[in-house]
Amino acid sequence: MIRLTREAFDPGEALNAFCRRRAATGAVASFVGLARGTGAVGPALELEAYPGFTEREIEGFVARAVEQFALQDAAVVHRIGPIDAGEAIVLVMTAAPHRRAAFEACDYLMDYLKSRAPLWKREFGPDGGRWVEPTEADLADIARWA
Amino acid sequence: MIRLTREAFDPGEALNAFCRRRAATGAVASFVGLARGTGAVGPALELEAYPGFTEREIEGFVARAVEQFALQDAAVVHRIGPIDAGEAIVLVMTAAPHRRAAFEACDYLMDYLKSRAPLWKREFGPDGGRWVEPTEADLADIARWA
Amino acid sequence: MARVLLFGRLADVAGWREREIDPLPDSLCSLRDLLGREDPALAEALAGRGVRAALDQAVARGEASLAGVREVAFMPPMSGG
Amino acid sequence: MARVLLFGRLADVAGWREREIDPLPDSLCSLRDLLGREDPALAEALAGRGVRAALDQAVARGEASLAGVREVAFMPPMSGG
Repeated sequence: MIRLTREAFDPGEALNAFCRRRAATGAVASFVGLARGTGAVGPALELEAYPGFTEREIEGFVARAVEQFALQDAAVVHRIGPIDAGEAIVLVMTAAPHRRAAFEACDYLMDYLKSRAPLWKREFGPDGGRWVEPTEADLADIARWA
Repeated sequence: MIRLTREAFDPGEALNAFCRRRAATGAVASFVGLARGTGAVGPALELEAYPGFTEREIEGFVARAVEQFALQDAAVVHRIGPIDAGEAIVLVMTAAPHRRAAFEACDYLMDYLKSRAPLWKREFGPDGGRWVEPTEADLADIARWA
Repeated sequence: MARVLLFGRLADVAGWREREIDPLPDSLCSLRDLLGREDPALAEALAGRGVRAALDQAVARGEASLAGVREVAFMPPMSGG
Repeated sequence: MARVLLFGRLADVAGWREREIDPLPDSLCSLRDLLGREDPALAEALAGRGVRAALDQAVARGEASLAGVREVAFMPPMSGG
């Protein structure tokens, strides 16, 4: 399940919904990315998507990860538009019979979102906005899975 | 923060509380272990602790992991007593400026809980109860960090 | 006639996010040249590392034909999460 | 006088989880021997791989003295999560 939302979302509620009615699932790994405080007024960052394309690309990637890691399920909730400090930007959840697959797939999906998913992030600071591109660390992270 | 509880707990609520008011945190990794269905009537499993000792041992281990991975925070909620299928057994949460540390520390803490924390788990199946000991996979998992 | 979309930094550099182009040139690289001729800063940005294109929401490379295409998107390096 | 606690599988094997022992022997290994003499199944379980002991809630090894100790715990291999 992939959801892009312009509204703030509740990671805990989404996690509980994801965990419900899983008779065969032993392990749910998850990750929440939070917007850090900037010290400036207004949103901490802004995310742009390519409506339609972005959902489909992420959906396809997640479906392949589900196969690859033999997951029972995976879900991504991603904010778009302006985001205030302290709000959740992204939530990734993976369900598997055992924890290793759940952890690895969650980690992998985050590496993908950071450097390959069609999303564009602008961070606002005291000096205005700055488009974020994948860092060296992000590129090294995604390269681990090749 | 370490909490052992005989009552069912709400992982989502705990996650939201953990995420709140974290101006400097970008990354929160978490893990929920769920009790799998057994097909049998009654609780799926039962966990025994050594009151006082168990909390202190886990507390100490978590505090060392916070140092080791330069975390901003970490928390463990662990059920004890009888647990029904579908209920959360354990929740581990780690907060860090960046996701790699959060993921690794969460993974590490779960490996610890599975094979080193003073807890004893009995699984109930159609043939009655069976005390669980760390599997070969659990021992290999914890050995990764040595 | 087709819509051309720019995302992220590319839209900021160009000063627009969406434009109708009529007629469309034959290929993706001709369209890139056309846009770049009017705006050297955009030309440089489009030639930058990691810029990708999609034709009717399918990822495409430079020589791709634009025949029948309704929407062309230029996308700078991606970063979510 | 001290309390002896057994956890997990050890308590099932012994048929008890908590007992007063008075007087306590000098050392942890003597206590282990004492408990084992009465109950060969428990003796075998206590000698099993990964069984650990705590004296007044601090992890201890076989030669540790029991002088002044109020609580001895024997713990089989641990497994939470």
